[in-house]
Amino acid sequence: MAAQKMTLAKGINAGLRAAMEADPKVLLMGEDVGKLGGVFRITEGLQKDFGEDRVVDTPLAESGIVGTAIGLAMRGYRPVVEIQFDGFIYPAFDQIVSQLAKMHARSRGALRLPIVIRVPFGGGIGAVEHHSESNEAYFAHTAGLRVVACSDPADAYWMIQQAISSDDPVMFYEPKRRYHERAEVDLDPQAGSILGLHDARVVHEGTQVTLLAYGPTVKTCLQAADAAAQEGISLQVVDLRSLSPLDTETIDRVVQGTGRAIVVHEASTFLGMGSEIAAHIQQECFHHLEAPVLRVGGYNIPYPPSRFEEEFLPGLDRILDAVDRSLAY
Amino acid sequence: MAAQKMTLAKGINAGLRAAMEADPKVLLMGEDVGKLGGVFRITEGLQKDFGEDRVVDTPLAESGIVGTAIGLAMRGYRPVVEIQFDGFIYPAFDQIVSQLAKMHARSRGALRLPIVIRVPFGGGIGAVEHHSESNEAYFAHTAGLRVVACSDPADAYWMIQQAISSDDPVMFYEPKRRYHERAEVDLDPQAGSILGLHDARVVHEGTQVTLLAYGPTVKTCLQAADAAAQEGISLQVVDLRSLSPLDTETIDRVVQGTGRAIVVHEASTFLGMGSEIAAHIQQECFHHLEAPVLRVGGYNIPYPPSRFEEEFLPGLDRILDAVDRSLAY
Amino acid sequence: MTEIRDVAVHHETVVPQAQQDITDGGPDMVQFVDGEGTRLERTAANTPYAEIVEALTPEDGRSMYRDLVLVRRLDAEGHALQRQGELGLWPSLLGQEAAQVGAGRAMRAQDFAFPGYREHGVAWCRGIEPEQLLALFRGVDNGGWSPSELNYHLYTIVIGNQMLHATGYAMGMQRDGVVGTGDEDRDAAVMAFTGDGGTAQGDFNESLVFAGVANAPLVIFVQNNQWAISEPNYKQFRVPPYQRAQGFGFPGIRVDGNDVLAVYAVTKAALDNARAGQGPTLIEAFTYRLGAHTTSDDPTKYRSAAEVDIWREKDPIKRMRGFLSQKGYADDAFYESVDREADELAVRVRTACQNMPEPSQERMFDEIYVDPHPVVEREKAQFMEYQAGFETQEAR
Amino acid sequence: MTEIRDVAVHHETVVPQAQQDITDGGPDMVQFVDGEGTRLERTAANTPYAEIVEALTPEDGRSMYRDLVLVRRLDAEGHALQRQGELGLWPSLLGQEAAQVGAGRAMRAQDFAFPGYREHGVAWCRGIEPEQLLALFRGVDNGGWSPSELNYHLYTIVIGNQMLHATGYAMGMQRDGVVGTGDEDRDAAVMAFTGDGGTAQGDFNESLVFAGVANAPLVIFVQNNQWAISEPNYKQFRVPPYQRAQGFGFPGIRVDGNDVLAVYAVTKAALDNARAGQGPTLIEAFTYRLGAHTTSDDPTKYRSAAEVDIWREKDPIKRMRGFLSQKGYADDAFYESVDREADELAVRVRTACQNMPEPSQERMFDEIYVDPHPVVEREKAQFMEYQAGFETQEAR
Ligand SMILES: Cc1ncc(C[n+]2csc(CCOP(=O)(O)OP(=O)(O)O)c2C)c(N)n1
Ligand SMILES: Cc1ncc(C[n+]2csc(CCOP(=O)(O)OP(=O)(O)O)c2C)c(N)n1
Ligand SMILES: [Mg+2]
Ligand SMILES: [Mg+2]
Repeated sequence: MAAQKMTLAKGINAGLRAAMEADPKVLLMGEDVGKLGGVFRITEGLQKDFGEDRVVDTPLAESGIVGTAIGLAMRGYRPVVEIQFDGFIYPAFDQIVSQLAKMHARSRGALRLPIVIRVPFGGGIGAVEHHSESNEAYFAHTAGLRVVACSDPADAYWMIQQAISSDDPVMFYEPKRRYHERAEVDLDPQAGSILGLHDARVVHEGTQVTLLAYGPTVKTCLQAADAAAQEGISLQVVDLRSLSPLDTETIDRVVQGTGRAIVVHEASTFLGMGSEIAAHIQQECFHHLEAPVLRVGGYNIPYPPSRFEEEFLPGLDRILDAVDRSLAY
Repeated sequence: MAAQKMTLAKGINAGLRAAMEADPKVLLMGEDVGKLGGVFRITEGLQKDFGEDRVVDTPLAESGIVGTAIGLAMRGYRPVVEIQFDGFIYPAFDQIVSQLAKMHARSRGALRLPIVIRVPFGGGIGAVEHHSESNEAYFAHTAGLRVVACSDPADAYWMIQQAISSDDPVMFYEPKRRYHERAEVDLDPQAGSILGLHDARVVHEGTQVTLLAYGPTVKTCLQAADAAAQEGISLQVVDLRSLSPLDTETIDRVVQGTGRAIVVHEASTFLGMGSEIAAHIQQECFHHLEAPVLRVGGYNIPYPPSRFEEEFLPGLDRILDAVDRSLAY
Repeated sequence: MTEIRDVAVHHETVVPQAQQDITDGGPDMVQFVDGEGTRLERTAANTPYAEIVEALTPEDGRSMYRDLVLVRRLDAEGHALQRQGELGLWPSLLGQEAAQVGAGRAMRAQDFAFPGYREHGVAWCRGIEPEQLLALFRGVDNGGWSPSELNYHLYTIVIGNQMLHATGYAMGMQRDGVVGTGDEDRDAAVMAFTGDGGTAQGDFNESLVFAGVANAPLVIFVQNNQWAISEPNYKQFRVPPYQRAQGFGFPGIRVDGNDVLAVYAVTKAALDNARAGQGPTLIEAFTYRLGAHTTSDDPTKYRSAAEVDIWREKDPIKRMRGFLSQKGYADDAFYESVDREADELAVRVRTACQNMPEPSQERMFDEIYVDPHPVVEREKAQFMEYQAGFETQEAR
Repeated sequence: MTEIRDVAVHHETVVPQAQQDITDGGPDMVQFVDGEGTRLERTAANTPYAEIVEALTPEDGRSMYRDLVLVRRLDAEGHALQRQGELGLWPSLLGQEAAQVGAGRAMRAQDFAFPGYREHGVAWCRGIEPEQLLALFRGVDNGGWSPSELNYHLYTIVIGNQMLHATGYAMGMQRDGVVGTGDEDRDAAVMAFTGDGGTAQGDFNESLVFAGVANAPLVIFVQNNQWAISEPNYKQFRVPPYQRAQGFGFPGIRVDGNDVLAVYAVTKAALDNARAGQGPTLIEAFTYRLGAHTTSDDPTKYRSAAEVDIWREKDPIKRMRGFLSQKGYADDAFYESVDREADELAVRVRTACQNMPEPSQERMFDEIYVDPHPVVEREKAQFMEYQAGFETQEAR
């Protein structure tokens, strides 16, 4: 199998198709995932090819979707649930936190719930309220779940398949404003570039400050690294990929190298992923740190109307400003 | 009004009564809050005195309780909602996060939702699953909410009244395993000891390491301070009282004094309050820290069956062990 | 020991297929005029409401027609503004004008309405300025009006949430003593709007529980426009929504949502009952979404042109015009004057949209909390300082 | 600009008061024996199920009686063990034995049940060892059995959650091709249990939506024991739960929950329909919680002794014994032998409880995830090291 250029959206679509071909127990469920292919067309063409029993247009009720997915998983299926937009996952919060996360422990290992919940997340698409949220921290704080975020087409293609083959429940975050970005995807399962689902990746080498990001902000950080390079500053960029568990081995190694770290995400910083990462780093790399771990994120306000989102979202300027502050220590 | 000795449960009960007497718009809502007085008897006697319209036994549906409370608040009422146990708040998560937290911003200030959600939280009472959770971090991460936790009868009495008079929504956490502990409560509104709702309090002076706690672990930390004193170690204990916003002024001041901090809570540490506090301290007190901020909390597993909770909950030994580790830096 | 079964995966489709005729509302449906506008005889279904319709004056009829036309034009303008990049999104009400105008006009000033996101026609009847509707879709605000001024709540986008707010608000009215006093100008009720898809949500059903138990003055108004984005009715329920109510202990009524007279009459009756302390009613307005779900949607992916054509024939404006003409209540001069008014409205909406001031960016930090909040204040201060830094740089 | 109204607060009670007679199930209720155990004539309500009852043998009747008595004893022992400090909590099924045994016995091995937390009688019928039920309430485990072994899910404590799991499981059966094949030993269905209070939850209602739409092989079994902790029926719904189903497009049946024959027959018919591909049924078993909600509860705070007395008269065991005696299907020797068996069971349960091994503390870190998880592994290792440190200290 050769490499192929595709969008991130197509990467997930192709990954879902591969998983469905490999295992007849894999089902897709969600609102409008059938004929429409989902509002982002991620499941496009799949109902046509796999039928209505495997690509299920559900009633409009997220608790019902996740709750019935749990029942299907108990019966041996591997449901992949699409939540239409980040802001609509909350009606399912109870099923996710009380049941999905806990069932394996509750049953002392007798039950497994190999369910993937796909969440198109983040802002930057000019949407109305509730359509631009970054709620990954809620689930990362929830023991029993695994939480990952892809940031490019290749990870999209491979990580969704790895998530589906995980026997644990996985929250799968998709950076919706990156859906249409294209890149080469190596379709060869032996490709050396395929990392484990929970491994972080250094996506840009650098020596002075480490930027830690995931999902949509990885690209922003890469742009920041390019811009900084022009000013003679060398930034390292890490795509965390997995939010729970964190790949702390990689994080510790790279931060011990630069001595300076900045976490960049769209979620509000107060108790966002950056707080856990900062708390971890200051503990494990205490003597290596030249400056405190800084956090650049969404402000601590509800996601604002779209005319404000450019300022709300962490952009190049704010990242570079934090880099300056870090270097100033 | 003189001081009076009462339990923490009675403190809340008396505070609710005072608030209801002061303002006819204050309503209590929840499951079994009427004749039964709630499963913890916090609302005991109030329906009898204020009637069924003001102490409302609701249907068994938490989203419905919070959703209708929002409607009542829009109509000018000040509902105080009781969630029967921490683990049963999740069905209301959507209403809390999507609506309660955001309505003031959504309406650009036109609407206020002066709603208090009371959550008996934490473990240590030998309960079955879902009855011992510490989920405050979810709400502290949610912009638009205020989150507080009382730890003794006096705070219980005064903080519940302050929460009710707040025009913002307040998540009010009650340490259920401390409900029956008694202490003196000064009922005089002019009492000098009354702090603002969002102020932290140094509850034990000490010089070597600062313990930061809230709710049920405040007492554990005080015990740790006593035990440490016997070994000649001087621990300072801070009752955070407010989790969102944090009283960072007090935190910074005290930690800059000792140079060593340990956050102690029952919630899982990964993305628990301790992670935000550690991230904050390492940023604001970077040059003052003699040791990394440490965290002692529940393990990163679902709350275990009750025969395990003594080991699961942060106890004296684990706190003192962390003190040793902090001092060893 | 995962619970993988040894049973072979079943390959015939087990998912149910459509059985309902989605173009026929059935005998329970209340209707007063047919597709051409001809006034229908009394039927078992419409008799209870006939008096209300008969009490309407020709002027009422013309005024309803005017609302229908203006609301459609407002909607078309919203759509056009989105296409021209002035709005981020527009959810069109095309085809649902009668359902919304009928419902909106049945309300009194003291009643309160909780819309979804498509209720531009109800907003119009409540007196919301059309340009106020645009702020949300332009991305400058999450709602351009103060809910208490005209007793019209903000749009609610999370499906189902508003149903419980409406129920709670109605419970507040009960406590305020403005239900069942017999004072026409004082007694009040609440209307809650959602769609066919919305009936599946937990919150929707919990609102039926709470409203039923409290006997709240609430009218639940479900616009069954046959589609929830791409999903047809049979993927949301097995029997039509109006039947849901009886299982919660109060009446459910199906009304022809394209017949403004019928919608008005049924809603007025339900509101009168609610205000009088008779408790909740669920109304299902059987209608059709003629356009796309929103401007982001492509309905050709999931439904046939033929189906849309059938429903285009059932156009609510055409029917009302037919009725007025047949009765001699209106003439061409009237219709032309309404069209001119619509043209003026369109210009007004367009101009207002284009002239909408760009909000200042630091406003995003305002009104997050009522009382001061240190985190927000600090972030706002930093933001302003930071912005000022740029401006200084640029000025240099 | 908060929306404080100028309206004076209303002082009469607007909250509705009880209207229903909570001791009479009404004419729709299916019943086969009266309070003394006398076999009733055919009625409109019971006729559809009469054949099922008539097909039962005297041995079936005795076996049902035995189950009722043993389950009651098991429950009493759980209660006593809690009182003696051996269990943290016990939710008693006292009074609900017939509802649970009737339902449990109607299931086939291949069917699957999703209980709440009070379904000790259903557990018994599924073959769960009584001592396995104790682990949860003793705090050593969250369920002492593997759900797939006897097709009985763990207890679910978050009210409503299990209803959706049951619906999904039934949808899985459809996909597995074990519904409507006509093969008696293969066709399967799911039972989902909840209480009267549970019917208010969003999840409960969403399960009706999903099951209706999918035509899933599901029997929803609501034990209406008249109380949800301290809240009576009229605070949870306006019409009884069996009427809820029709609004979602499938049948709802009310059965006398203290009449084991009626419960068995109604449940068997519903399960047969479900397995045959006829879709869901909701059964409301009208019964009464004779004890406290749980051992933590004090019902004297909220209900009268007189009410309890009325229901004690409707005792399900007394009725079944009356029936067997009147028919001559059982004699004193039989009743005595069952009582002896109950005594043995009690001893067995008590001994098993007291002998339950104390779990080793590090087990709390096991089976959190299926695949290795670094955080949990690290914490477990640290925990064990730390514990070992103590032990070393103590050893010294
Ligand atoms: C809780 C929630 N889930 C999903 C969505 C996304 N969504 C927006 S509109 C819609 C369909 C609504 O259909 P219906 O209730 O019939 O109303 P209509 O759009 O037809 O007026 C969906 C799924 C949402 N807004 N809220
Ligand atoms: C979501 C949720 N909210 C609240 C509770 C607390 N609670 C436990 S049992 C109960 C009452 C249940 O009543 P019902 O459904 O009638 O069942 P019963 O106990 O009578 O068998 C409540 C409120 C819970 N377990 N789950
Ligand atoms: Mg619709
Ligand atoms: Mg009950």
